[in-house]
Amino acid sequence: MMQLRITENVHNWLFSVMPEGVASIVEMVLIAVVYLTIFAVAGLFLVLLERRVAAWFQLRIGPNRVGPQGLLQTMADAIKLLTKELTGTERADKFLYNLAPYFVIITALMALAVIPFSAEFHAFDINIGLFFLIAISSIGVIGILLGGWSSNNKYSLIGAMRSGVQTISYELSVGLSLLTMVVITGSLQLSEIIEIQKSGWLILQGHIPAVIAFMIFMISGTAETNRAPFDMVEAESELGAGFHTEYSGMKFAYFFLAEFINMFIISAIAATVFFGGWLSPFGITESIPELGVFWFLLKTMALVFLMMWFRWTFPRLRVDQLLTLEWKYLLPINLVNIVLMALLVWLNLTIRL
Amino acid sequence: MSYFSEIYKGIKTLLTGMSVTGKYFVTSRKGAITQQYPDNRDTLKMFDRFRGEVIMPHNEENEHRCTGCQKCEIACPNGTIEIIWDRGIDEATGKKKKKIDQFIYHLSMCTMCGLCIDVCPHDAIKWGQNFENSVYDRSTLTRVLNKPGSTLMQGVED
Amino acid sequence: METEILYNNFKSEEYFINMGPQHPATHGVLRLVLTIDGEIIKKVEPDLGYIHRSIEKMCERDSYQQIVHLTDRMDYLSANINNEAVCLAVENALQLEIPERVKVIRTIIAELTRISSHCLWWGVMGMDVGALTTYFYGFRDREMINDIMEETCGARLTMNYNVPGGLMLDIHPNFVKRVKEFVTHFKSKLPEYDRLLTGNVIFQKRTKGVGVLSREDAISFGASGPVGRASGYSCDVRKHHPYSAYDRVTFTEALHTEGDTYARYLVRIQEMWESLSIVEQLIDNIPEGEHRVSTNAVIKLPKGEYYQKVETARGELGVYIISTGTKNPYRLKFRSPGFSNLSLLNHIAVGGKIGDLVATMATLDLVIPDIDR
Amino acid sequence: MTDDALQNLIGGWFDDLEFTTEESQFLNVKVPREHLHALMQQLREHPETEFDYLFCLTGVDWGEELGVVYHLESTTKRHILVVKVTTADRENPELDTVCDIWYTAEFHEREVFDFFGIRFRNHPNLKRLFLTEDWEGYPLRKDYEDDVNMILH
Repeated sequence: MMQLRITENVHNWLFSVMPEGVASIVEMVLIAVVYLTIFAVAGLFLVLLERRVAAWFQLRIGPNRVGPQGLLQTMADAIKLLTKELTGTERADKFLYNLAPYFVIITALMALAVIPFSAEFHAFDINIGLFFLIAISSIGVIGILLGGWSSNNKYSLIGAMRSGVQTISYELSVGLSLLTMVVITGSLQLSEIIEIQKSGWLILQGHIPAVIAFMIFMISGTAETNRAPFDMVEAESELGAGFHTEYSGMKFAYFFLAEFINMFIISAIAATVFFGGWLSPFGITESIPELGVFWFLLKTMALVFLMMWFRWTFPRLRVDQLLTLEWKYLLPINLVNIVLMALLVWLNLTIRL
Repeated sequence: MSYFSEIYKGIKTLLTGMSVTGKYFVTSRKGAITQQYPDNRDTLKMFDRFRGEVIMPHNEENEHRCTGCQKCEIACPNGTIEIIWDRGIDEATGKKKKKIDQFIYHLSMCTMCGLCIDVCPHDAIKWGQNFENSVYDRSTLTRVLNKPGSTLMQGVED
Repeated sequence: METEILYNNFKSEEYFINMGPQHPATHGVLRLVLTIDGEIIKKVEPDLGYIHRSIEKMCERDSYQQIVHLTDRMDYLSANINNEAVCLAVENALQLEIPERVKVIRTIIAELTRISSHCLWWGVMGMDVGALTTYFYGFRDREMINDIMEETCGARLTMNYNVPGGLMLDIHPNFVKRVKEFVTHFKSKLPEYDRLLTGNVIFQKRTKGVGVLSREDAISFGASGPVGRASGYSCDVRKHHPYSAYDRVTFTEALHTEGDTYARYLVRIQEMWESLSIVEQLIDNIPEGEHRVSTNAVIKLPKGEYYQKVETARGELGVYIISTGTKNPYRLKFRSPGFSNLSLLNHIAVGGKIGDLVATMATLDLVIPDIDR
Repeated sequence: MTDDALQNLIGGWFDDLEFTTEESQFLNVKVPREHLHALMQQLREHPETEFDYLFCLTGVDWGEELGVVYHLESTTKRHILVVKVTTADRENPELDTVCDIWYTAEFHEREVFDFFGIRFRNHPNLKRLFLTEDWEGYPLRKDYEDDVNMILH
């Protein structure tokens, strides 16, 4: 009830001291500030986590110098990047070149808005939540395309083109695998999807097709975020740094942070749609709703870890194999899977507790 | 059918790979290969034969074993060693005798090939295990190995 | 028909791209000028010389003892084998009788060097195809060999341990113990390499059928070492022209016939097993004796021409000395394996994608100082 | 094939070949440069010789003359032959290329051109390999002088 009280109290207090219009604006600004903070903190934390996890996979220690246990390492990196000179190529398209990082970061922020952290901690609960997420996540690629094209570097251009190909293909799988789950829920609204899962997480309710959908979602989600083994866009051993070769300083950091936030978002969607979001397992902490954030983050982080595990184990695919995987394997399986799920729902074979 | 068996096999190999990294993820804190270098200075001991730099050992009486025969200077492929020598008068016999004035060692040119030490007939020079040779000024890498005022150890040449 | 029209309408343009001299996949200062159509490689033209030090010219002014240390700096990953090549050439020219102990130790150290070079290659190979973790696993095992080398030879990479006439120092008392430790350690880790990378479906897709080199082309291009053997061309110098102690050990020459990137990968993995078995055969039977026969302080080779080939980790290294009877060679030529292996890159990379080129280059296992000399 | 058999066989192909095994562990044959390409072609294709592996191609400055030394091996018959060719023209030395016979010669001949200035006729891509295009002189020649970069004992 504590959480509820904080948001509601703030809301009530704001509306009591100011006229309605002003209060709404102030509230929006407050929410924006809160989300920006989440963005920054989550981004920095995820970078640190990635480096730590990578180190442990690789028999290393990882960052351990700045701050206790190296916790401030990414903060120090961010400060370093802030103070670095912003360089660029001479004949770059300056306007698009400067615009590109913001494209990437704004889409990441927008997607963050509809993620339900807990029952109350949910900034923007629209009824087309899932659809919104799918739509937004495909805008991010425009930033990458712009950045790659406008920096007037052949490596960047190749990276950007690869990114375009990749995102257009994997968009389908992301959408279809989520659609498979929508067949069960019958709703696109994220809060409602979670509500339905009170009678069992969707991955249990939909059992076989849901597991397949989850696997496809994780694969294509990894591809959507351009992470290894699908990091065709950066492919450091092939393209140097890919689309952000010519970016430096904070502009580079935007791309970098956005990648990690996107990873967080993909994991958060998976946690929400397949693993019941902020719901506790078997309802063990149903009486304490403020633990919702904890459960949500726990599930998300577990999935983030899975994505990191992929990254630090697998070799990279080649660009044509990437497309083969999508069009020859994921897409047909996905289509069959939707039919299977529809049959399941029609014949009432879903498992409900 | 081969389509599905291919998928199955593919996923299996991926999981095998993940089990390898997963095992190390769990156990790596014990088996980390990282050496935290400046912190482990106290425990870090180089092997006796480690080629860090060429040194010339002196005993307590400030005596070294170098007769100034210049074999090392000839053996060196890079001109790392320069010996400035002199003729002094041996006090015992009263004869003129070669002695070194300065044994100059350019560490910056040294490739650590070991030919000078290999060729030295009196073991006057040896390998030092110090490897922390970074300096701010390049000229400090040129060293005079014989200490000021040092003399030849008795009985080396015989 | 339809696609043809489509293709002709969208006439694509070829463009140049500079891979290197600073590029993560060229492992050093190799510059490749690529002509690319989209992602498809039309031409690869290597531009060399970024670290050419003219070692051959330097050899003409150095004495034979001094030449040895220069060879460390050619193929630095098999430095000891390079040293051995020069020493063998000089010893054969002088007709020196080399003690058995020296031969055995040289063989053990050469095989350890080969394993360490292949370990590094394996890590880098994984990294080039995108699996970053392999690098550290490869380096962990290589580190043990480096420690052995450091203890016995005094240096980790550029050892200069061989001298004409034998070895600079006798092996360290700990040598045998440490090598045995390493052999048991590495035997448990090598299957892990297979589980992590070799079997991986993505890795196989990336490497099978990529960069195919036929046997005839391999010979014509002078390919040697694992590159030649992966094409089914039996070119192991250790088998055909045995030197040191190779005539008394049993090992099989790793041969594959596919000639693609995956075959080259498998050959190197198999070679690590073979090297381990050679080390195991010899480590318990190091004969007692001198570690060095004395030579003149100034070595003068009799007038004539001497050629010595050895098998380094990358292939056949040839040392061709023309002597006029003075204390310096009149002309000294190193036939380096990397140089010939690089020359076939254009032949096998054309038609592939950029990713294929990187994978192919990784299995050619180029060491740029070896090419540039 | 033994060295003697090789000598008998090859000696019959051209008149003016000089054979020697002195001062070398292999059979050496010195060929006039006008016969170089024909001899090499024959060595590669003749079923008795089958020298399909050119394992070393060395440029040598013999003082008066510039020359190239070819080390040939047969991967089927495992015999080795060293072919030597020289040219007295130091100003504008020219030899025939063998890179149509062995692919590997392409790079090796570029290296020889780079360091000795020997031009190979019919070479498809004869340009500097290691040195820059505007480098003056040929560094591995014995008469090469470079006051700045050369250190001589």
